[in-house]
Amino acid sequence: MGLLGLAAGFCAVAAMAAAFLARRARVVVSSSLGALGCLLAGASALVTLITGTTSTFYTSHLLPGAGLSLTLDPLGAIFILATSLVGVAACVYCVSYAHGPMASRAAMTLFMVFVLTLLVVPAASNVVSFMFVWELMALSSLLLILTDQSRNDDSRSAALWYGVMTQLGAASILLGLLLASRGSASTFSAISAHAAQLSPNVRSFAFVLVLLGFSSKAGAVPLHVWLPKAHPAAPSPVSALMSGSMVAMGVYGIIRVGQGLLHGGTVWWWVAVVTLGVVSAFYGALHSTTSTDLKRLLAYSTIDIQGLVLIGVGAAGVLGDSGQPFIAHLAMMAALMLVVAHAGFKGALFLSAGAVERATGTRDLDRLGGLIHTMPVTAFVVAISACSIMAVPTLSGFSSEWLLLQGLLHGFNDSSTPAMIVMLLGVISLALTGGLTAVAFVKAFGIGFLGQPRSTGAAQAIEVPPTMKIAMLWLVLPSVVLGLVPGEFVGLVNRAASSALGKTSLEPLDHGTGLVLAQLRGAVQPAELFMGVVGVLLLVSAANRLLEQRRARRVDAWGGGRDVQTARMQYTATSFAEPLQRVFADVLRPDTDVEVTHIAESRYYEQSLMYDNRVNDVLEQRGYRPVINLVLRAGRLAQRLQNGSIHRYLAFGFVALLVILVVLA
Amino acid sequence: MNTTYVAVLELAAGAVLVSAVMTLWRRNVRSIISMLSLQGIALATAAIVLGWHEHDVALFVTGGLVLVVKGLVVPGVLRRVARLDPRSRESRPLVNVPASLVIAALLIVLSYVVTSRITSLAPSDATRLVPIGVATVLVGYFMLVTRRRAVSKIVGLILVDNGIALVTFLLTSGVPLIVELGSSLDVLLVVVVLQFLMVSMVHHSDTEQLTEMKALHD
Amino acid sequence: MLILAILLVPVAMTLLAASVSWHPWVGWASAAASAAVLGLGVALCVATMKAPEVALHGALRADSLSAFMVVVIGTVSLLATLFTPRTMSQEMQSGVTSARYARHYVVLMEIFITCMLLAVVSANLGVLWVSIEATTIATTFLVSHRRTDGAFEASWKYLLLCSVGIAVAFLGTVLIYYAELHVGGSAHSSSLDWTSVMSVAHHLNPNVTRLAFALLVVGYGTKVGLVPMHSWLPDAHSQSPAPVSALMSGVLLTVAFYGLLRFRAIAVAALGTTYPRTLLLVAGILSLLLASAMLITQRDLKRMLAYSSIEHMGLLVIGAAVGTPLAIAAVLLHVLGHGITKAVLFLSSGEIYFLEGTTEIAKLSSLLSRRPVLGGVFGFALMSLVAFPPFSLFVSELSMARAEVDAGLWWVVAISLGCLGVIFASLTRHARQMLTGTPSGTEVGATTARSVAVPLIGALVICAVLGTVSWPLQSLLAHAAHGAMP
Amino acid sequence: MTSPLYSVIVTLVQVVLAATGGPLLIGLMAKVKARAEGRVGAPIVQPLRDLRKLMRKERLHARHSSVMLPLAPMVIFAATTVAVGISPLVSTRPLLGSSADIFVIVYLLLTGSVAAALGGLDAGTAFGGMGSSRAMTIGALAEPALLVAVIALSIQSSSSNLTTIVSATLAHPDWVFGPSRLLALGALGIVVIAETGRIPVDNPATHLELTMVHEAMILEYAGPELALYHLGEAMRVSLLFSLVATLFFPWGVATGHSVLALVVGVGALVVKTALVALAVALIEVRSAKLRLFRLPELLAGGFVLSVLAVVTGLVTR
Repeated sequence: MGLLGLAAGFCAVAAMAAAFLARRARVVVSSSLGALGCLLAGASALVTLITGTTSTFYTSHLLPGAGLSLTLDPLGAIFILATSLVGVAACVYCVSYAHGPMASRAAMTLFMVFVLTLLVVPAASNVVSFMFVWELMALSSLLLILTDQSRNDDSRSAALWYGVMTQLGAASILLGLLLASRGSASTFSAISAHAAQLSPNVRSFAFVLVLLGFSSKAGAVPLHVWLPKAHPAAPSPVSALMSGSMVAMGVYGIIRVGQGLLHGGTVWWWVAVVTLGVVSAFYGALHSTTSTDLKRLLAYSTIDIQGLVLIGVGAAGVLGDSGQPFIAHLAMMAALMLVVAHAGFKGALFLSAGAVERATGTRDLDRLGGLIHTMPVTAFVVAISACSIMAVPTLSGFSSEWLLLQGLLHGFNDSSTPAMIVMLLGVISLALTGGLTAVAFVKAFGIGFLGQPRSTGAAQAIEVPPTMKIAMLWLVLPSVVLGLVPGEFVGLVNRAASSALGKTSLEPLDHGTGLVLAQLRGAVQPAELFMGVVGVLLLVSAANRLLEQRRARRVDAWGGGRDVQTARMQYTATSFAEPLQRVFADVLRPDTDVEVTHIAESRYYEQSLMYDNRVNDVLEQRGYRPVINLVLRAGRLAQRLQNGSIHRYLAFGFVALLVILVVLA
Repeated sequence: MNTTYVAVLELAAGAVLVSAVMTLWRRNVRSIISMLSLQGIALATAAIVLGWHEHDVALFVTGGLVLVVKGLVVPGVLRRVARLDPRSRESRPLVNVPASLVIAALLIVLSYVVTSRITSLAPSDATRLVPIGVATVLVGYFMLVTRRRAVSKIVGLILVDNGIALVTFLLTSGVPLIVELGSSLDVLLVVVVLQFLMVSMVHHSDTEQLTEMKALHD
Repeated sequence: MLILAILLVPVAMTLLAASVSWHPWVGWASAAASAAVLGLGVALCVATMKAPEVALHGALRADSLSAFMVVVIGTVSLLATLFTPRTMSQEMQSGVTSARYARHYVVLMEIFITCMLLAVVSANLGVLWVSIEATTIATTFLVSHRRTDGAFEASWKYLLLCSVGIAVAFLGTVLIYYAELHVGGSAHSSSLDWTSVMSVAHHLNPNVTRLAFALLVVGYGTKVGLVPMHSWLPDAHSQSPAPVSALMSGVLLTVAFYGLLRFRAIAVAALGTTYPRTLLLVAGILSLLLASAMLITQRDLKRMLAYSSIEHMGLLVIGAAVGTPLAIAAVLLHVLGHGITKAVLFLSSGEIYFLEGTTEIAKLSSLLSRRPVLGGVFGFALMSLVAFPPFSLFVSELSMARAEVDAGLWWVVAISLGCLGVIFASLTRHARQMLTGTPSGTEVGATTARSVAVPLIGALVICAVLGTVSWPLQSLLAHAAHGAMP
Repeated sequence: MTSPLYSVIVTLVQVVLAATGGPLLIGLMAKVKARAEGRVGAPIVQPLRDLRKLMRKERLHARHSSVMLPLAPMVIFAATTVAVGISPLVSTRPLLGSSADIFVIVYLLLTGSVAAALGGLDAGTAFGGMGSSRAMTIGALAEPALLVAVIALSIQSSSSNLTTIVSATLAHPDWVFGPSRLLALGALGIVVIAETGRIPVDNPATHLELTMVHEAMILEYAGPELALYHLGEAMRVSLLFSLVATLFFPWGVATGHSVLALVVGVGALVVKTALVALAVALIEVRSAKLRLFRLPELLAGGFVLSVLAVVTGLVTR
């Protein structure tokens, strides 16, 4: 706790520094202080995870009404760990990245506040403290989205969507928490102790409310609409934090309230969570395959991965409820591991997207290409992280998805119907999203970094400065380490899962370097696999050396008989995804316009042809727009009430008086 | 003597209500103001009679005050205002006169029903008449709502105030003097300010748009 | 003694302003007077923590609740009067005002402040009524200060609607007096004194009290701006000069609310909680609903702020309806937070009006890039208004919601949160229009006068401190809340 | 024989078998197809000869290609080799047998596909992109069927470890002809055809622009890299065929440490895999290539089969 306090202090000082220092010093000083703060927070989280202790801090002098109450337990610690991983990178990245609006006083201050709140949210342990930091987190990220509004109108609209969704979510969470804390003190421990006395209906209602709010933050479909708008609009370090850390806070909330405060409740809660997860995973994966904006693709992929996390959390809930604590534990561990892994690779990817944007001036994959030659480090980071997200073995994505698959597979041992349905749904969506994710990230890397540059911006790209490289490479670390020796972290994740589920004695995984299921048959030793693969690779290259000493000769690519090969002939991101878009046209509902201009002389010859293909979020178009229009119409109707006539105004009061008199009479 | 007191009190209270209803009936703003003056005098009478009966000097003084303010000054001010408005007729009220009278009758019934529970706390000759006061309030409010002319609105406001004053006298023989003074002064001030506003508006915006002010709306 | 001093300061200032012709130092003097009131108010808070203060043989009486209200009035009026010199010079510059009307303005402002102070420190419920009615008259002139068609129309509506409303409140007061006279079936002496009424409140005739409280809610509710008696509010707030709007929205409404709070205690003692709660809940929820509906497609900045005031009054009334000590403490904190925030918003909107020449939302844009400080202040104040932390409205709204849920009124919280959601969406949409975007021309960020920036930023900082640090206010609020309990 | 040494030998045997048997399998299928169509066809060892020929050729890289181009075949080869090495094809005791998780195999194969697709995109040509796009689309659609079918297999033995599944199947022969297994076999059959790029999903012999999938991706490869690519693909084919054979008909897989069992295992594997290849070749002969946009129907069919396999597996458990 002390360490975390120190970390928070560092971040607060960083915010102060950002607010009061001059422009040049501001960025460097506040970023490095922020990075230090994140490192300290990470250390405190690690200590907590290693020792498994819980420490608390309370003062009544802050936060009128309830006092500031913080509790650092392993569950919170693992989320703090994820945040600190991304936080360090984002802060270091900022040193060179921040220029223009991002380097402004307000933006840097808000950025530091954002980091601070992200670190504190998982530790807040009464309703007021939690909502306070939660809302502060929302506010700072909301304003950060607006940082770079000079470029286009997107960020303004994104901020509005984000703001409204997050506030409605917060309202829902607040009501849920208040219902749960009814009749007890507002500290989480009191709520937890008191929860059994609440009627089941109240508990369920509270959970549903909380779930609505948190799943919106976690980007669960259909409450995700803000996410693909907000992530691209924010500056890259912010989007890295939003995607890697803030979105995970939604999951944290669901676990904390559902498991910690309300003790698991009933099966259908978790069936609902899994359903949200399944829908999100599929919808997110599908949209990420068709997105051509690099950050939008990453945003949808965030929805996808959070969906998988929710499946893990939900499966844990279902299994825990039906008497399979051991496997529930496994599923929870998988979900938590995936959270940390996601923080790593998605943070790295967002930072790389920022690097690409900085170097080329665009995020549109259709205008990128060939960056592997000019930006090798960035390409390396993207390659590793993309492989990790695709669950290529011996990377972190694989370790966590393997755990999740094991959890689901052994979940079939449970013969209750909801459990079976949940496991089946989970497996199916994992299977469906696996392939789609691969398409999305092959596209992102293959179109963006391989081939020839598709625009002058991409052709003239230069690699980013060293601090940004360091930041991105730092985030490759979790992907590699968690992938190669996941067993080393089993103990930590296990403690977090124990504190999440309230069961301390279960250890579903053996200690070691690999993942070995205890009591169940199943194991994977990524380090050994990796050595095998590397061994073969070394053998092959050695054989290559033996076979031929000369370097490969460069020749023109085969152009199907044409002499000239131009960059425009390459497949674009849009065309790459076109087959899948066609296959899933019923879900995606793409908008396609073809506009043909004929030459004046003859209708049979075309002068130009415009092909416009957009994939809009169909849920936004068909689900949200009508509601928004309804509200606007209600607003216009209401305006007729105040038409300026004093007769009418007087009549309002008169009628009110008469109604009261009649009621009283 | 007691019967005389009751008779006079009833007469005065009745006059208050009748004049209120008459304001609804009349269209000419001048005669409406005359009704108002009559009502002020009736109200003062009621106060003085009550004060005399209860041997309450404060009420006696209040009665005198009411006579001056509501019987003379306020109508006088209003007459001046009405002169600003050449077409001083309530020609097209929002609710027409017959309907207004019917509604007034309903309001009177309502006030009887509502006040019955109140007067039962301390039944007396005076409190018996409280419904009349409440009815005056409601009729005044109704006038305020349905009459278009600015002067009529002010008259409506004063009717409400007179009704309340009548209730005050009948129920409690008047609230503490300072409050009573304050409230009378307030009414006077309100009327004066309203008159000032009307004058300003008429001078300011030439077009005489007092009846339909709809510039400010959503 | 303190109470008298508090009243004498603005009275003296009134006389001073009336006796000299306009000069900016008169404005500064009036700011100093407000500061003095604030200081004395703080002293009064400290003094009343032990026992209520009494002056003029019991005619004036201040408990913690009154003292707290004095502090609120002092704070907001300090903010508002700090802008007097600037507003007057701007208006004279643009020919809206002459020195004569500037003098009127200061005098009326001081009368206005005096009346509000009197309302909260008077022991007598009748005097409370008289002084609130007097504020109406004073502010009528302030609303019409600009002497435009709109200003006259607004003040006409304001005066008419409020007078009739407040008249109804007088009827209610009279009924309370009547009930007090006849406690226990026999007549005894009565004074309309708040403490004496409270001492017999349990024995008041329920029928009379029921009707009286209803009339009081309608009456004072008009002044508070509760739906459906709210109609004067958007007009008056949008037409008056910015400092006047700030004072009206920031404290005038809550002074009337203070009256309701006092009467609620009486009603609860006489009738139990259900009846007053129902009545207040209906008014509060109606206010919230209407405010949220009206904000959706609002076109004018100041009207937007006015409707937001209706919203916040709705929240206060709902909090009062719950009436637990926690709720009342939160309500009081909300009164202060809302007062400061709304003052900042109105004052900066006045500045915006002066600089941009309009308060129409559609015609304002990219304020943040063109006037970073002013736009930033406005933006943050809006964030405070929609109850984002660290501003105090967050904590107070949250505590109110907690109290409401604890009282079993979770459905009320649900409705209010829904309305707040709509309001948030509307306000951010309007804010997006006004604040963000890129300037069309080659305008560079204009600096904002220090005399504008410093008080406003200071006020926001205070608001943030109030929302994060509980030390100075917590016990005072608890004590004051106790004063508003039956 | 000591256990670690035995495991090393098993793995080596399997890798060598796949490396030589893979191309032979391709040759065999070509031969069968030729014979069925009434042609003589190339000798079965032709693919091996092709490899030898390619090995001697010069290395050529397209102008805009990057390190990805030579890396892709290496990754495909390495991933497939590891997958072959750890799977219990000949014996239940290969190296890293505990990691021979069915999901590991699936994701190793996925790694190969990803590498292939990236290799196709690297040169920046229209054909490469087209091939990658189509291959990834087919892969994305086949993946669900594959994973779910694999899970259907794992449910019965409560483990996704291949060795466990094989041993458990040996212990419960009745599982083999259970409805769940048969449905899973159907699903896996479709997936294997899709993953190995056979008709009706892809025609390995075509170079027609409109229909190429796999061939479009490797257009820019030449010389030793193409050889390695072909070798990796061939091993992939042999791995998939022999996995199907082993999982659905595990008899013959050595469970002990004896050399004899190992020899029997090798023999059984060769026969079983050849039979699978025969079956695939016959299917190829009997069917026409589907249009790309008809493929989802086929693969969805496979997916449904696999889900049914899971459900029946759960119901009949």
